[in-house]
Amino acid sequence: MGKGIIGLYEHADDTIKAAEKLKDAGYRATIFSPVPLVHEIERSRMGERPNYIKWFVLIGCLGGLSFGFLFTLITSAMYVLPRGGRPIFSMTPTLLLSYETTILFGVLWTMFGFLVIARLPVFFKKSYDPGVKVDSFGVLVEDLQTDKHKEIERIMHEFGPTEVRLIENEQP
Amino acid sequence: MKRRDFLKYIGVGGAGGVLGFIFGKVSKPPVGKLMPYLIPDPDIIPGVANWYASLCAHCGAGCGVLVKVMEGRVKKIEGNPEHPVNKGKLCALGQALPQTLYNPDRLKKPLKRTGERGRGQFAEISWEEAVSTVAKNLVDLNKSGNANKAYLLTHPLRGTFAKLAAAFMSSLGTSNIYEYELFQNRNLLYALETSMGLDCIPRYDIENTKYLLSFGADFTSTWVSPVLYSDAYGKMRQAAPGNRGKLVQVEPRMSLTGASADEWVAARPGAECVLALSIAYALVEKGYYRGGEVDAWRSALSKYKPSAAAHIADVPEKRIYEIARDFAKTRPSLAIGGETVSSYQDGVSGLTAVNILNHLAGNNGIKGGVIANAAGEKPDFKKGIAALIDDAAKGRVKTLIINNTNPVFTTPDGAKTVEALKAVGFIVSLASFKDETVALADIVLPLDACLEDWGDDEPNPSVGYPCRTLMQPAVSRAADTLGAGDVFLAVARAVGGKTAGRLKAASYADYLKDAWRDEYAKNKRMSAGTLTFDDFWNASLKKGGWWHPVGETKKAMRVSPSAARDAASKGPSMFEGDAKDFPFYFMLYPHHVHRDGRGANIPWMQELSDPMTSVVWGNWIEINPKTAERLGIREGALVTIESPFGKVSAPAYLYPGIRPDTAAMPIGQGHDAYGRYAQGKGQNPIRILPFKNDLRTGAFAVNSTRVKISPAAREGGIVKLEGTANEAGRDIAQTVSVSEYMKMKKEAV
Amino acid sequence: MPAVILQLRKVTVDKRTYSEVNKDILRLMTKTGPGYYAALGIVASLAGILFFLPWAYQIYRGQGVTGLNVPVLWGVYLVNFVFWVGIAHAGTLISAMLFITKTPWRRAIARGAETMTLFALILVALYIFIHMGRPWNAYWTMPYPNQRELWLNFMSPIMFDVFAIGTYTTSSAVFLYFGMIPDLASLQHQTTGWRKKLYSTLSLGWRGTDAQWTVHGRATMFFSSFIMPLVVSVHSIVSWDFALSLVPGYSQTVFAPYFVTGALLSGLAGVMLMFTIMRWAYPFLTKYVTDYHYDRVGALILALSLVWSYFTCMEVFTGLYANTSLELEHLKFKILTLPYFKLYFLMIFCNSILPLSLIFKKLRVSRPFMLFLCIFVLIGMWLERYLIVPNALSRKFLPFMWHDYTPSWVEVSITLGALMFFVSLFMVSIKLFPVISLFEVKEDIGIPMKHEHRKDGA
Amino acid sequence: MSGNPIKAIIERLKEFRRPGYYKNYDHKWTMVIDLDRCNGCEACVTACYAENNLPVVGKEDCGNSRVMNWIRVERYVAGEYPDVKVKFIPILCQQCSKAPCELGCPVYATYHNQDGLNVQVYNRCVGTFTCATYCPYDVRRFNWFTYKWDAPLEQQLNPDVTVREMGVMEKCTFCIQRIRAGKDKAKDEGRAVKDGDITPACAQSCPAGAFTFGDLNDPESRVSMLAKSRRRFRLFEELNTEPSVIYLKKVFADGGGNPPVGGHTLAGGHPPVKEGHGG
Repeated sequence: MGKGIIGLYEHADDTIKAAEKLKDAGYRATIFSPVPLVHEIERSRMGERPNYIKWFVLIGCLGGLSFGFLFTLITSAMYVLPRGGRPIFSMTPTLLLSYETTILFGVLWTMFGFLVIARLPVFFKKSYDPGVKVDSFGVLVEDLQTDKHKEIERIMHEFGPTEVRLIENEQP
Repeated sequence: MKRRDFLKYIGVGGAGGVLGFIFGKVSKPPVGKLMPYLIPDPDIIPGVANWYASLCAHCGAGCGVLVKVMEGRVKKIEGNPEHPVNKGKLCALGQALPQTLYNPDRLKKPLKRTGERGRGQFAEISWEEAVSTVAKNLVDLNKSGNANKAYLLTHPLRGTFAKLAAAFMSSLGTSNIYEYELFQNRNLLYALETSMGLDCIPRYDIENTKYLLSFGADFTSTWVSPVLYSDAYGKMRQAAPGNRGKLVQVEPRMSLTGASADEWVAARPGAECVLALSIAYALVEKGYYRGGEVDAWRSALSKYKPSAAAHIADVPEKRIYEIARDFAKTRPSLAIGGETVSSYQDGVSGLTAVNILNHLAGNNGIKGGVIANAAGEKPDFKKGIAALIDDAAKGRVKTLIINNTNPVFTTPDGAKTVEALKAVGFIVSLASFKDETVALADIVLPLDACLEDWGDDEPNPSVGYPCRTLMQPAVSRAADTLGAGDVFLAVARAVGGKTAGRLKAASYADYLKDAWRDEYAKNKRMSAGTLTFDDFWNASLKKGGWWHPVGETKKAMRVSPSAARDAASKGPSMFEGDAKDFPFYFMLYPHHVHRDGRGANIPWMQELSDPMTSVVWGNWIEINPKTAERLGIREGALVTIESPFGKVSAPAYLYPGIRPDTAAMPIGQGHDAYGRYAQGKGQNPIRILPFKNDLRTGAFAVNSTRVKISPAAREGGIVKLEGTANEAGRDIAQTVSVSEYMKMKKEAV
Repeated sequence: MPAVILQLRKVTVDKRTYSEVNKDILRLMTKTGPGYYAALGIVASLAGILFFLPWAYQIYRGQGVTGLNVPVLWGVYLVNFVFWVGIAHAGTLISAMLFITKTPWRRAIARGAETMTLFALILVALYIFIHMGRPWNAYWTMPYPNQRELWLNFMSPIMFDVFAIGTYTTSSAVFLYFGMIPDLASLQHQTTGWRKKLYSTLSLGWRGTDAQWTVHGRATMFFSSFIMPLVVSVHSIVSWDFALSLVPGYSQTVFAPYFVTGALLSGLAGVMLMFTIMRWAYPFLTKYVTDYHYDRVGALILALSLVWSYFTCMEVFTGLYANTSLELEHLKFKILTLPYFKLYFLMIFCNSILPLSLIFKKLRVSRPFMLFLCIFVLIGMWLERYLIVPNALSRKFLPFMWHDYTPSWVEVSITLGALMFFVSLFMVSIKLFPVISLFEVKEDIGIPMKHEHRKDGA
Repeated sequence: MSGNPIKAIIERLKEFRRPGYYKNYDHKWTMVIDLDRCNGCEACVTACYAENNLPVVGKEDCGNSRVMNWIRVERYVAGEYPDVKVKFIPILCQQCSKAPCELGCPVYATYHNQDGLNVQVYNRCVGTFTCATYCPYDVRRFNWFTYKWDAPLEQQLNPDVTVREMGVMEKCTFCIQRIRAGKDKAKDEGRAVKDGDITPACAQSCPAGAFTFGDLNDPESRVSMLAKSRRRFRLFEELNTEPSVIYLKKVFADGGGNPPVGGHTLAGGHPPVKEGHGG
C-alpha cells in the first residue's frame, strides 16, 4: 500500500473543484463522498464516466433469455409427457418463463457487474477517513512520490479543507 | 429413517421445531403383511386372483356373484356373468359383501348371556358349550313333553337349508317355523296365488315390454330382485332399436324408479288399488278387453268407475282413461305392484288389482308380459310375525331359535316384541352381528358371512326357466364362526336320538352335496347329460349353479272375476289416526341400500348417498316444499313426526316428488345396536307405527298411519352431498323429447 | 421544489446535519427500550402460538383441519398468498418505479418499503408451503430433474409463480442489499462489537469513491428497470393462477391489471401504515417521513383506488354482459348472497368510497386518518381476494357440487399468526439494518454546496 | 445408436406439435354412458369404492363435502309437484383430451399417457390443489387426512391399487389396473386388445347397463358405434376440454314434463360435436 494524501472538505463543490485542479495538475484524484455526486462530477471537468455495467447487463439478459428458452424446451423434450392436449413445444409458457429468467439473470449480472466494476468485495483498501462515509467529502491522491507532497497539499488547501492528511498505511 | 421421512421431519421442524418429533409418525400408512399366512396354501400365488362363483345373501334376490380372492382374502365381489338372475351385474348392497365379511363388529365367538335379558351383557364361550347348552335345552323340552313349544323364527328360507331346518324342527316334534322379514312378499305371493293360481313370483318381462305400469314397485332399487329388474329396465329403455318402453309409475312418493319414469302418477296413498281397478273398469268399458265374461267383469268392477275413482285416488278422470288406453293399446304392456302397495293394511287388494289389469290387457303368458315360473316355496300364511309375538307373550314359546332376522328392529313399539321375547324361556340367536334382537338372546351363535358358507338357492322370482344356484365358501373362516346349516347339524348331533338320526351329515357341505343329487337327476333328464355326479357338482360349483334356459314353464294364468271381486272389494286402504289431528299420510319405504336396516352396519352403505336426496350417515323425513313452506320448515331443520302411537324426530328434506299431504321416511337407520357404523345414526320410524298385519297373510303393514308434523327449533344435522338439485339452466344432464328421439331414429335409418 | 422538503433544506446543510442523520438512525437501531422488548416478545410469541403451532398441527393431521372442501380447494391460504404478494409490490413501486420517474419523495420511504417487500415475500413463500398437501415435498416444485430425468411442467401457472416469485424474491433481496451497502459502510464506523463486524463484512469494503458511486448509480438504474416490469409480471402471473383456469369468476381477462392495481394499492397502504406506526414509536422519524410524503402517497392511493374501482366495475360488467348461467350465478353468489353481500359492500366502502376522502389535503396529511384509512384499505384488499378466491370455487360448473366454504380456526389463526410473524421479522430487522436509507436521505436533505445549489433529481 | 438422435427427437416433438396429436395415441379409452338407461342406483359408486380402495370418511367430513367418491351420480330436479322431472347423471373423471388439470399441475403429477388417459401419479403429487381447482367437473378428490380402515376391513383392500397417502390428490383412473391387466393378457396371448376385454369396475357392475367402455380408436368397438349416436353429448362441450366420457341424452316424455331448460344456457345450446380442432 502506497502513501497518499487526503483532503477532507465540508462542501461538495469545494471537493470537486479541488479534484479538478488536481487532475489539471496531472494527478489521479479519487473523490470520496457520503452521497452520490455523479451528476456533479460528470458536469465538472472530471468528465463522463465509462458505463461498463451495461455490458454485464446485456450478457445477463441474453443469457437469461436463452437459458429460459432452451431450458423449458429442452427439459420438456427430455421426457415427453403430453398434458392438456397442448403441444410439447409450447411457445406461450416458454416465452413467459424466458421473460422471468431474463430479468433474474439480468439482476444477478447487474449485481455481479457492480461488484466487479466497483472492485468489491475488498477488505484491504480503506477509505482512510471514516468521515467520508458519514458527513465529509474527500479527495485522495495515492501512490505518489514524496516530492509531490507539497504541491498537492497546496492545491488541496486552496479550497478550504477541514483537514489535509498524509496517509501511511494508516488504519481508518 | 427413510429419506422421505427425514425430509418430512425437516418440514415439520421448520414449522414447529421439536413438535414434529413429539408427534412422531407423520401420515404413515399402516404396515401390512404381504402374506396373511405363516405357511401359505399352495394355491395362493401372491398377486394372482382366484375367482369363485357363489351367491349373494344380502337380500332375497339370489344374485350370483364372482368372488375375487387374493392371498386368501376377499377383495371384490362382482356379478356372475353367466348367472341368469343378475347376468354379471350387481347392486350396491351386493358389492358391499366384503364389508360384512370383514366388518369389525362381527361376532367372533359364541356368546352366553351374563346379565339381565336385554342388557346386552354376554360372555364368550366355546362352541362345545354353546351347542351342548342349546341341545340340553331342546332335550329337556322334549322330555317335559313341551316339544311343540320350540319355535324357529328365521328369515325366509329357500333351497336345501329350508329342508334342513324343516327336518330339524320336525325331528324335534314341532312344526313351528316362522319366517319373518319386513319386506317379505307375503302379500304378493298371496295375491298371485289367490287370483292367478301361481305359487311363486312370475317373471315380469320388463325387458321386452313397451308399456310398464308400476304401482309403487321400486324395482330398480329395492323391490324383490332389483338387479334382475334393473337389467331389464336398461334393456327396456335402449336395448332394441326402435323399442323404447314407457314407464308409468303410480306412487304417492316418487321412488328411485319413479324418478326414472316417463310419467309419475301421484295417487292418494292407499288408493292405488282403486286407481288400478278403475283403469281395469275403463279397459272393459272402452272395449279394450278382448276376453270372455265381459259383463261379469263390468259388474265386478262397476264400483270403480273412473268418474268416482278419480276423486278417491286424486287422479283426473281423463288421465285414468289415457292410462287405460295406453296400457291396452301398447303391446306388450305390463303392470306390476310393489312394496308401496303391498305395505298397506290391505296390501293384497292392490296387488290383486294389478293381476286383474294384466289379465284384462292380455299380458299373461306373453313376451313382455307375465311369464310363469316353476314352483317355489311360498310361506305359510298363517304364520305371521304377529302370531309368533302373540304366542310368545302368552308364554307358549319355551325355546326360540332366531335365525338371522331382526324383529325387534322391524316391529313397532306397539307390537311389544321385546316384552314378548322376554317372556320366552330360552332364546338362541344365530346372527353375525349383535343387533337389537340378539341383545335379548341367551345363547348367541355367530354365523359365517355368506362368503364363508355353503348354500344353495332357487331364486324367487326366477327367470322363467329352471334355475338352481350354489353358494360356496370363497375364503376360510375369518373367526370362530359356523354356517347356519352346520349349527343345526351340530345341535342335532348333540341332541342325539331321532334328530341326530335324521340329520346324519358330518357337515352342511356334505348335506348340500347329497341334496343336489336330485338336481343331478333333473339335469340328466333335461339336457340328457352324460356327466357323472361329481363332474356335474364341480361344474355347478364352477359356474355358480345349474340352469336350463330351454325348459320354459308353461302355465295357465287366468284371473276370474269372482276371485277379483273378493280380493278387490275393499276400497282404499285404511290409515290410522284422524285426518284432522294427523293431517299427513306417513309412507315408509326401504332405504335403497340399508333395506330393512340390514345394510346400516356397512360403512360403504352409510357413506353411499341416497340417490334421491343425497343424504348420508343418517335419515330424514321427506316433505313437499310447499307443505314445508306452509309449516315454516326449512331444509335440514329438525321436525317431530307424531303418530297416534308415538313420535320420532328427524331432519326435514324438502322433496318435490311427494304429495303435499304425505310425509315419507326411509327405513333402515336408527339402530340401537348392530355395530359402530349403524348405532345411533338417524331414527327408526317403524317405532311409531301401529302394529297392523294383513289378516290374510300376516304381513306387517308399514304404510298404515297418519302423522302430524311439527317443526322443532333445532338444526336437524342432515348431511347430504348435493349442493343444489337445481341445474341452474346449465343443461347438464341433457335430454331429448320422445318425438325428437323418434325423428332421430328415422333419420339414423 | 416541494415545499415540505424545502423546509428541511433551510437548515444549513453541513456536517452536523449529515451526522445527525446517522445518529438518528443509529439511535433507532441501538437504543432499545423495554417497550420494544415487550412488544417484540408479545408479537413473537403470538407468532409462535398462532402461526407455528397450528401449522405443525396441520402438517401432522393433514389439510383436513382447514375448512377446505372439494369444490373450494383454495381458501384463506391462497387469499393470504395473493394478499402478501400485493403488499410486496409497494417496495418495488416506491423504489423502482418512482426511481425511474425521478420522484424525489421516494427516498425516505424506499428502504422501509423494500424491507417490507422482502418480508412479505417470505410470507408468500411460507403460504405456498402452508397450503400444500405435502409440504415436506415442497422442494419438488423447484426446477431440478428427478431420478428419471423428469423436470417440471413449465406450462403450469403454478410453475410461472415459482419462477416469477423466485425471481422477485431474489431480485428484491439483491436490490435491498445492494442499496444498503453504502449505509452499512457508513455505520461500520459508528458501531462497535458484533455490529461493527457484521456491517464491515456486509459492506464489502465500500469506500465511497466517485467510481463506486457512479457504478452504484448506474446499477440502481438497471435494477429499477428490471424490477419495474418484474413487478407488473409477478402479480399478473399470480392472477393467471386464476385467470388461466376455466372457472367462472376466475377466468377473467381483466385480472392481470386488476390484480396489479390492487397490489399497488394495498402495498402503498401497507407502507403508510408501517411508517405511521413507526413515526408514533420513534417521533424523530417525522423529520424524514414528513407530511409531504403523506400528501403524495395519499394522492397516489386515491389514484390507484379510482383505477381499482374501475376494474371492479368492469369485472361485474363483463360478467353481466356475458349473460351465461355460469357468470350470473357466480356474481349472484358473490354480490347478492349473505354473508358475501356484506363483505362485498364493505370492500367497496374500503377501497372505493373511503379513499375518495383523500381529495382533501387535510385528510391526506392527517396521520390518524391515514392510519385508519390504510387499515381499511388493507381490509378491503384482503376481502377483494377473499371474494375472488374461495367464492368463485363455491359456484363452479356443476350445481350438485356447489359447496360453501368457511375458514376453520386453524386458517384464521395462521392468518393472524403470520401477520404477527411478519411484524416480528420487521421489528427485528429495524434493529439490525437501517430502515431509512442514509445516503438517500442525505441526498434528499441536499448536498452541501458553498457556491451553487444542486438541482433536485435522482 | 443408428440414425441421428437429435433428428429423431425433433421428429417426435413435431408430432406433438400437430393439432390433435392426441388422436394418434395407441388407444383412446372412452366411456359411453347412456342416461336413458341410468336409474341412479349407485351400484357403480360402490363398485368404485371396492375396486379402488376408496376410504370412508365419516359423517363429519361428508358434511364438509369431502367424500371420496371417484364417481358420483348427480341428480337434478326440475318442476314442482306434480310435474317433477328428475335426471340422473353419473359423473366420473372425464379423462379430457385437453384436460385443464394437466396444465395446472406444476410437478407433472397429472399428465396424459399413450392410452389417452388422464393419469394421476400419486407419488409425484405435492398437493397444490391446482388440478382440482381447474377441473370443471369437480371429480378430483383430496386426501385430507390419513384415512383408516377399521381392522379387519383393511383385508379387503385391493392389492392392485395403492392406498393413497395424506396430502395427495386422486381421481378416477378408468380402472387403469384393469386396463393394464387386459393389455398384458392380450400381449401374453399374442393378440391385440379386443373390444370388451377391459371393463372398469363401474361399467362392470351397472345393473342397467348404462356404461359402455372401449377404445374409440377402434372403429369397430361398441363405443365407436354408440359415439355416433344422435343422442350423444359431452359435458360442457363448449369448454373445449374434449372429454373421453360421452353421454347419451335421456329421452323425456313429450308434454307433461318437458325437459327443464330455462333461464340462461351456456353458450347458447350445443353445436354438433366436432373433433380435431386442437393444437
